[in-house]
Amino acid sequence: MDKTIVMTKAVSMIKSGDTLMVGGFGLVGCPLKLIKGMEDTSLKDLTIISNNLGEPGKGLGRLVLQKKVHKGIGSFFTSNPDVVSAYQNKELDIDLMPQGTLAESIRAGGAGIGGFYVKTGYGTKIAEGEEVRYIKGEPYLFQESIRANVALIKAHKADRFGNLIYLKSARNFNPIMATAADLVIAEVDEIVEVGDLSPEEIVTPHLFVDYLVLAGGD
Amino acid sequence: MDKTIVMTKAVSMIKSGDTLMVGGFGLVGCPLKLIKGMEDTSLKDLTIISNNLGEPGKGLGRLVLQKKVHKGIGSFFTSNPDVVSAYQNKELDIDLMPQGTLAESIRAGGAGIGGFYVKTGYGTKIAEGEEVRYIKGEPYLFQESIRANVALIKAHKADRFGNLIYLKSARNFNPIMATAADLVIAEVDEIVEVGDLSPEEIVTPHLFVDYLVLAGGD
Amino acid sequence: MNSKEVIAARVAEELKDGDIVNAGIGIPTLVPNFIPADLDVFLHSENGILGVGPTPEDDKIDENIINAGKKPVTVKEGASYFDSASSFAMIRGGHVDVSILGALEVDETGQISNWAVPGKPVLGVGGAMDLLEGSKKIFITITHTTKDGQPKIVKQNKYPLTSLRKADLIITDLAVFKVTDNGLVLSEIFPNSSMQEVKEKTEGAFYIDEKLKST
Amino acid sequence: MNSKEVIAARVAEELKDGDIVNAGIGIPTLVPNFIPADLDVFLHSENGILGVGPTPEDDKIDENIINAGKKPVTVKEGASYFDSASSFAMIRGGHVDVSILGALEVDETGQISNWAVPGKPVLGVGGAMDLLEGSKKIFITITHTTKDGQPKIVKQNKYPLTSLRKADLIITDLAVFKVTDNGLVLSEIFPNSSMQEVKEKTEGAFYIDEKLKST
Repeated sequence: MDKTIVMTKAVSMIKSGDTLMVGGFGLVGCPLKLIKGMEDTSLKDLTIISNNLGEPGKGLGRLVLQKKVHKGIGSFFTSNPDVVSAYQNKELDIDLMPQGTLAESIRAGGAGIGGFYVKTGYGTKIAEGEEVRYIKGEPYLFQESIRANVALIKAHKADRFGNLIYLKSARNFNPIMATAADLVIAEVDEIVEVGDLSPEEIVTPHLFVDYLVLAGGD
Repeated sequence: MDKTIVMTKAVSMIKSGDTLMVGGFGLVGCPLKLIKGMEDTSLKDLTIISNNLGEPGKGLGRLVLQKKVHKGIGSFFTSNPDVVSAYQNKELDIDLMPQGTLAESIRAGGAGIGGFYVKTGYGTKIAEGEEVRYIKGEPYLFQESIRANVALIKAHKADRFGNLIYLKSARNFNPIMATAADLVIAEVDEIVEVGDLSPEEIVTPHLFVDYLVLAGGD
Repeated sequence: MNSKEVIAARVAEELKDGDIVNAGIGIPTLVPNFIPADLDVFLHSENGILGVGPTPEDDKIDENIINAGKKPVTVKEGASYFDSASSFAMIRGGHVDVSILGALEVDETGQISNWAVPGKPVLGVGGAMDLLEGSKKIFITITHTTKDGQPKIVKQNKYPLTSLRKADLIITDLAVFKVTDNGLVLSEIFPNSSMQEVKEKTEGAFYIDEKLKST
Repeated sequence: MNSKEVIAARVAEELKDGDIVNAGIGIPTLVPNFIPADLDVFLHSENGILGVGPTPEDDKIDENIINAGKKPVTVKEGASYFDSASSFAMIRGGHVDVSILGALEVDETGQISNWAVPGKPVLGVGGAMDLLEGSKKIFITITHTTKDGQPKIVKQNKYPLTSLRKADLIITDLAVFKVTDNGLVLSEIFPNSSMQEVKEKTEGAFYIDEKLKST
């Protein structure tokens, strides 16, 4: 079993209208090769679940400029002025979540949890219209779990089964997104032999990963 | 900062009436030295949250025989006949949960999640009287998160800050229990220098751990 | 092969390259012995292993590597260890392709009971409910009758259900049943048995596959 | 020291050996520079680091080690990396001792606003709400007034609240306020300021600590 494919094949599995999870915190840990592969294609109407939508002209920011993104679901879009403009021009919908609630709802989506309760945001503007429940006397907000059609993630090393390890703070949203999509494609710096990754250090076991694309490959 | 203490000091921090989480799957990954330290003390009326309650005359099974355990919360107690007898003699209360729901409710307790919804058990006898909610058209059961006064866990190596790594399948419930108690005491095989554990391989970061006890020490 | 091995060997035929498989205690533990060597089939154990290998020789036992039945096992190259919450996240989240489970009873709709016996204290549920709820496919392995000859495939279960989720395939020492929306379909009779024996020893109603009728 | 450094130095005095500290963007990023070397204080960054070290020299930047402000940082011995769900589990679960945050405004009950400005599109919330909700203690660092001289400690916030949770301590370039159940208590005036200045530049009501009255 070898899950390695070329980038063009990976991109061909994404369809217009899909909801995509894209790993990374800013550009760190972001699958930049896969994103580049989506540029200048006919893909459109994408919903992107990602902490940010890249930076001006970089990463997911390029897909926003190409008007491929219909909606962004994430926690912090202010750092990319192109996203702010697209939102103001009504070219882009935005669904804003506290970063911890975003992360937890992705984990829940991958873990068969239908929804959960957090205190974060209770009593603030983002809780308007949201369901409140008291648990052990404290107020919590309900949050449904989220899933995507495709997760595009970035890892450091993989073996050909698809076991993954990450590099430093580039780990961020990648391991949880790997669990929460129908199709999971991991862009990796290096593919090593099965057995080279220690069973104790593997962060994402291979059952979560469908395909591997080499960041420096075709 | 050095979190290492002797076993007797660790045990002195546990009080009668406390709710304890105890790591392990059967005896594997179970903090046997800390349990041994609790034997023949005046401790009583303990509520134990653990997947099992040891084996006959072994691990938590000894505390059951000494009638120190008022209630067991876990998923599989059938393998210890002493637990079955104590339950039938009404010396021991039992709260039974599916293993995944047990694990998730502990993780939730450590993660600031008030409660969550799982499908597991819906429509079965264990769901009688439980709250059902439909999410995206599917039925789920509500489960509150759980926490404890004290977590007694077993890890393989620690550094003196309290960073932990585990050994093979002895990991099991230990990393999640480390997050979900007011006081966390880790029994470890070895204490290494700070810096000896790679930042990528640390499974339990030190902020979760209050004290360390050497499995082979005083 | 004894009757348990017949069952295990037949289940193994259903597995495909790349499958993630959780095999419960009892007959299911025998299944890995019959998986062809050229297939990459990965065994998941709910106490926190993906990539379980064969049972070790007595002098090679590592006490820190056990399966969900608390028996010593080994791990294969490419295996990984994880905590219990992560392990059940895999199961509930739909990341396990097949769970192979034993059962006390299966009813004629394919619902199973395998965790509690009425009148006896119920002190164990373990991972069975999670596996039934979350796995993509459920294969049930049972001897066709109990030790005292009572059918295990029944009209209605006497024992409490493990889940409303139905099995996909039931494999006994006599026959194979597919579970469909309309009920059980007998799809295969083993050479050591006959249509008459299967009919006699099965209480629950079942259809007979067209192919089987013509033979 | 400039006024931001005055604030950062004063916050650092509040930290204790072993503290787990999350320091937000702006003034809070300066705090680590003032932590005494003999204290083990561990900096948590919500993108997945415990044990953040100083900013690297330009030629030593590792692009894969950034803080939550997306600035390059280093890690100290004993540091660890983890995913975003684990990181916010630490925050919401009460495992962070202190969060040091900036604010647009603080009201006289100690509630803060630091994420949204009315009339402008609100496109970022980040980790601020989680940190406010989950940290054991909240220290707010602000310049006492805005650039155009308006008080930041106000009767009632114009901007949307970040949480109903109140801060524990407010440290400005002029003074320190403790937040109590009865409201703000002015506990310290810096040498560069005076009671009169603090009174003039603070809109929200506050009590004056007994010790300060007697000096």
